[in-house]
Amino acid sequence: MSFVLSQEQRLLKQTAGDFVKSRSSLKRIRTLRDSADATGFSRDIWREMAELGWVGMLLPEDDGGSALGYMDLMMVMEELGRGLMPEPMLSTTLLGANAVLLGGSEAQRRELLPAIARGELLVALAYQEPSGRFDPHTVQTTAEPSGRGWKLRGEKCLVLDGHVADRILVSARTSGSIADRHGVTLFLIDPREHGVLVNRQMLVDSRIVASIRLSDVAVDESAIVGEPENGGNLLEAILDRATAGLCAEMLGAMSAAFEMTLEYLKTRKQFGVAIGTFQALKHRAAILYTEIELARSAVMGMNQALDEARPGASALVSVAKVSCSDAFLLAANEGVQMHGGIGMTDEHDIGFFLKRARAAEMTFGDAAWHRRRYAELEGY
Amino acid sequence: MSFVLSQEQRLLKQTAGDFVKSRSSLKRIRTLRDSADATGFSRDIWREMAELGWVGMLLPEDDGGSALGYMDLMMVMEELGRGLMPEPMLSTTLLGANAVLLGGSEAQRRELLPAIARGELLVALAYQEPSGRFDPHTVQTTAEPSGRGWKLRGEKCLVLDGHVADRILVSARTSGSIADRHGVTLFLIDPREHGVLVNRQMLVDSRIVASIRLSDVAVDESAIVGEPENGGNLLEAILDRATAGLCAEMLGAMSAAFEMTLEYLKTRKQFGVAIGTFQALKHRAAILYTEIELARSAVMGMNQALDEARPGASALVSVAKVSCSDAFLLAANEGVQMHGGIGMTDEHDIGFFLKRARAAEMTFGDAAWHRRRYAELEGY
Amino acid sequence: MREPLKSENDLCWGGKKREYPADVKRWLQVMAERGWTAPTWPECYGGGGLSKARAKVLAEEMARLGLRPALFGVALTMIGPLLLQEGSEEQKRRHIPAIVRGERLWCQGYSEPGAGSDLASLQTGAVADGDDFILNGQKIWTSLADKADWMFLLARTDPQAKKGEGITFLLMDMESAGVTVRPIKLIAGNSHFCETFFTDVRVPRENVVGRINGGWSIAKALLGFERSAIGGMFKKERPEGDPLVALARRYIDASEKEIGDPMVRDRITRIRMDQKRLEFTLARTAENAKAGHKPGPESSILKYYGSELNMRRQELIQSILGPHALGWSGEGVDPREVRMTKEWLRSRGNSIEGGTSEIQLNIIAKRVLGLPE
Amino acid sequence: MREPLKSENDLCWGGKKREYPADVKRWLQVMAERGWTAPTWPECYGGGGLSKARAKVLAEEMARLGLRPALFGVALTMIGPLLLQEGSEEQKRRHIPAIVRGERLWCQGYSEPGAGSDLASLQTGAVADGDDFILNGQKIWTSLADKADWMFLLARTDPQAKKGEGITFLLMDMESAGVTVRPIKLIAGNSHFCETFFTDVRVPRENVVGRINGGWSIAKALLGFERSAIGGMFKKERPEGDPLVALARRYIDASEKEIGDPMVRDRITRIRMDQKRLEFTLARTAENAKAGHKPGPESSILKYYGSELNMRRQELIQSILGPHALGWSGEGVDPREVRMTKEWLRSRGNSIEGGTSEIQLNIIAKRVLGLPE
Repeated sequence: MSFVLSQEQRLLKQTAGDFVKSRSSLKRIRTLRDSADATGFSRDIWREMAELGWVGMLLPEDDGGSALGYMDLMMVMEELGRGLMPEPMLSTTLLGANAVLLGGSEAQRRELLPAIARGELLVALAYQEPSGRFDPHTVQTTAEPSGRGWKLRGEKCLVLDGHVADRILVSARTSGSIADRHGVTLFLIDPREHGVLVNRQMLVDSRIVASIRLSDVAVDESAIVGEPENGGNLLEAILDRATAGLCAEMLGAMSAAFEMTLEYLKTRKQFGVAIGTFQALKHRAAILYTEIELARSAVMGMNQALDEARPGASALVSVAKVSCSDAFLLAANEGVQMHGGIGMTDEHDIGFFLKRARAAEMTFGDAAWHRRRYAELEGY
Repeated sequence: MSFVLSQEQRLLKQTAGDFVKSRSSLKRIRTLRDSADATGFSRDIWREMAELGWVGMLLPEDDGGSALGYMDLMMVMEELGRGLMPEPMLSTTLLGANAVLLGGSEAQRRELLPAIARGELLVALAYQEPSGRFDPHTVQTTAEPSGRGWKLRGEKCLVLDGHVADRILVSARTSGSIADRHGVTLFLIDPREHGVLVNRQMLVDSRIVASIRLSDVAVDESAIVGEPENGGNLLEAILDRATAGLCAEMLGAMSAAFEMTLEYLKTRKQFGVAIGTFQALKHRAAILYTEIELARSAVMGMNQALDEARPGASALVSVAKVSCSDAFLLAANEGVQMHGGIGMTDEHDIGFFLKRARAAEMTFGDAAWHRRRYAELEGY
Repeated sequence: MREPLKSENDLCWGGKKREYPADVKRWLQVMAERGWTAPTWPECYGGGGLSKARAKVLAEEMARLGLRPALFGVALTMIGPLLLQEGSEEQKRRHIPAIVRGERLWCQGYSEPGAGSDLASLQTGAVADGDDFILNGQKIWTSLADKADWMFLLARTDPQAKKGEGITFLLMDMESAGVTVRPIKLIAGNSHFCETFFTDVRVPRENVVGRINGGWSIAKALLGFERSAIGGMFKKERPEGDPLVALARRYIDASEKEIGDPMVRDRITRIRMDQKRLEFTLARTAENAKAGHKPGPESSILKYYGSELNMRRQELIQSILGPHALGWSGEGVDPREVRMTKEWLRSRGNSIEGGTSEIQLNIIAKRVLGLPE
Repeated sequence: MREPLKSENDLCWGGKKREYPADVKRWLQVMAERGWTAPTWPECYGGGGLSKARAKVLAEEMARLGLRPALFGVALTMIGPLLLQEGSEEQKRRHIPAIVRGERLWCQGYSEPGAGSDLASLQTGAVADGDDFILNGQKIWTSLADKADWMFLLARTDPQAKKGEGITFLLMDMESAGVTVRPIKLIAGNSHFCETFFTDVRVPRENVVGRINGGWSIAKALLGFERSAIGGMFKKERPEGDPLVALARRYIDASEKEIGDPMVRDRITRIRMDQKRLEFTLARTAENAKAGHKPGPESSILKYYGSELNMRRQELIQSILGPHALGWSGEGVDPREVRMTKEWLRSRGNSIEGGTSEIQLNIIAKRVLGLPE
């Protein structure tokens, strides 16, 4: 009975919800933005999340994790999404830890995973490049053999939490031409290495990323994560999993935006009655509810497939990402519209959801990109 | 002041409206369908339309016409569309007469156009082929030189009024390969010719077309209409003009469907009140009204461009056809939905509009085809 | 009985007025003897008496063997379950065993010409007269009424009462004097729908289900069965591959690679993804029900979305067919194409029958979202 | 004055509180001397006194020479025309010449925090006291209030009256004691919108336009001016080629042929076609007006559709930008991209300001289609 939450899952959701409510608020998110906080999130909260077992939740117990699955992760990510929490789950737990888990050597796992799970090590993944839009296989950054190691050269952009990461995974081309699937290798670098220039940028939703310039960064053989030349496939596996986490986060955020709007429909009066009595708005709210419920089903279906390692899981990741992108944007747009003028002011919180909806849509491939990918995966 | 109707145009519209009301009704349309009438329209009404000057309205006075333009034609076609009149304006006035007008030799014009204008000669255009979908340049029918003339061989489909036409214009390939723009020539044939097999079919909207098989049909040089090999361009010019007429017809039909629905919204009671008081339906009606008014503007803009022979006219034909296809289907779908169960019965007239909306959409290129064509014409 | 069904006409709806092929009748008899036409119904009324778990095993076993169900229809999905829940002992004894044996085809007399989505405003009246009610009025959309042996219907028994009240739920023998049935032709052509007229039809009091004037609550109980049945319609297993992709290859380009028209390819993807989301939602609803959570009014999203999705699918099929969607009759017109065009026309009714999409949205807004009236 | 305008900041809104570059001031003075800042207004109030036909020639001539208008703002488009139509002789003499000379920047005090689309329920009150009204309350969305010299506003002067009545239309000097202005920050960043607070502000009775308690009809007259002004916003000549196509070439593929992404190409086509239809509809409305047909409430489709279309355009631009739409601040973030993202955010207000899309649809349904309340 995989669409029915287990007792443990309901408890986990409850815990996560309580945690978000007690440790954070939209006011905190606003303050992080307005104070131009250098970190962009709270290291204290991150440590607590690690103590609660969430940072390493996907990792085997041997690696310091709790060996849970994506349906379990959904319980946490959804609640974090409700609170628009910017703590580095996507970068460290979903991209970084997964890269090491799926591709890392025994030594790399032992060195990195327990530290990640303890919340002591932040890891980012630098795979996007300015000319590649969403395609992880468009890699112009090069790695050339040099002595007993490699020299990396190139530019990466939109590296989530790249400004604070202790280690950065970089995709680089070791053979083939620009958009080839084959010939990409992942390297783990220390950003303090000579030749690494990390440049902090704030996105529309006030999350922080880095653009990174690599100027002949020297690494040795042990920096390679996963099979050399076959990093393209590893990247896809990592991104599928990270997208699953992002979708759950989006689901939480759209639900919060919808509830905020629903509350407004029930309380805001116009022409002497609550605006929620207007049938046109009712129908639009009902359609929005339908879209959110369908998105929830898509996320659950995807998580099952990932947890059971089913062959069609990648296609279901695309179904979920499209559902969540469209439904979140709809929830945010309808949210602003139904709030009227006040919804357009920076003072009101609904705008935060609109901005997050756009940024989340553009993370790990937008809806159009995932529809095309789905058709390719399904062979038509 | 080209978007404002002239006194003459308003009068013409009035006359056409009165004519349709007095000579026809949706009951007549139903009877033509249910009696499986062999002709599919009324020859008496057609003669009257010729006497009113409508059949030859686009032709110069020398050719027996009234030398009017497309904005004038709109007045008539719109009213015919309101009554879903199946008389052969599209085939004879818009396709046939235009082919001779734009491409015909002096002799062909003198022989054919006055007879057309008098309502004595029906002309059809056979340009579509089973494998070509909407593309007029996909021509597999061949014309091979044979003695002092040509031999035609091939298959044509969806020939509007081909079952009653006295002459049929046929596009045939005289050089090049299947979808080449160049190498197509138009021939005028008599369907009683040896080797012509005309097969009558009824469409979803109960209009009649023919599929035509040409088995070594022998014609002589004088059968060629327009410049040999350059029939592709002539075809496009003909089809642009015929599409203009069709759009005006669609505009009339969608307006009639909308008014029927609006009337129902005002009179039909549910839960003790007129269903037109429900705001969700109100908003949908207002959106539908907006779409119809925008379609009307698109049709008027196109007609001006055709009347002034402006260079961008073809692109505007595509704008109008897309507008009318989408708005007519929306009007028909919303019409059925808002009528509820009764709208699904054959007994009710709204279904006739739904069927006509589909058939008209699929005539001279559907919305998707015209959007692609527009982008090509506009060079992006 | 292992051949795949080709159309609704291959289904066995039971009843006395229709003839079925010998193998269909034999299969019905074999199954009915074990009560397996209604596997979970109590044995004392002729049902299979199986637990839900065992019934599921039976269904899976039949599916594995490619065996088709022996009997279909509202008798099994609606009036049977309703009578088992709300009927008198007498009614159960009289009707349930006959339903299990497929001897009675039932039809539903709900909608009226003046009351489509607005059930409470119905006009058909039943006046008490001794041990009978005398029924006058008219029903519409009575599916299969021309083949039916019995009808269940709503009639107004107290014209003074407020709209939702004064309504009684009745069972009526279609052989009763004064019943006339007229089949309805739809825009897509002939249909199983009928109009049914009542002129001084006598219905014995013992055929009232529930209380006199208490029909509204019975009707609501029944609506729940109907909604879940309609939602189920849209879950179709397609082991033979996606017919949309197959159609696009047939009508747009025959290559086995990327479909040549990227707009069509995208629309196919949208439909497929939405179908997937709907299937997951159906599974979620079903599993939650199994886990003991009552299916709430959020099951309305199934009816609403299922209808809209099928309509979009039919629109897309028309676009894929292009000019080939136009034929209706005459030599050379491909009957498969005509069938698809008729399916499109028929689909326009999806968002009307079984509660319009507008009603579904009203229900979601009110009962799920709690928006004020 | 022949350089193309780059942003709203280049426009001259006039007024005493803002400084403008010397050439802008000089151009304003030259034009105002001839009354050509308001070419069709009567000469006796300082206007140009031109007929509509001659004013058109002037506008065309200026456009041909690439000259920008010398003055912009609601003074010219709204309060000026309103006062000429409804104001007292005294009010005309006092305000019109000053408007023509660009000496007074006006702002509009309509919306209130509790009354967005619902003008009739406003709370700001004005109590008669001798020759004055004493004003208390709050306005929101008072565009440029922080730069304005005068405000026109609606205030409730009879709290007992029914909602639409008991409202008075007032002109108020922004220098009056008790007026406080606070700029509003929007989701896209800083804006020209403000909140304005009134604490015992004295407004002389002579500043009432129309009757006391008769402000509703004045407000309606004004709404007409506003709606046509907003409709006009969306007609943009783009001689330099379609920016959507240019963006697609920059961000998706640089070829000069077919845009590589067929989905984007199709969405561009939809926007372009819809823009064309809207432009034709604007021309139709304008020509019908010229021909003496009064612009009816169907002009609401301009506001409604213009807003929705611009919002769709901005969504498409975001899709074309893709990941490049994400940057907000920091080194290496392209300010042109940030500007486009802010324009998208700003566009979400199009369907809210100047009467929400919902209100526009209500108006069409009621006044054009005659659907019952």
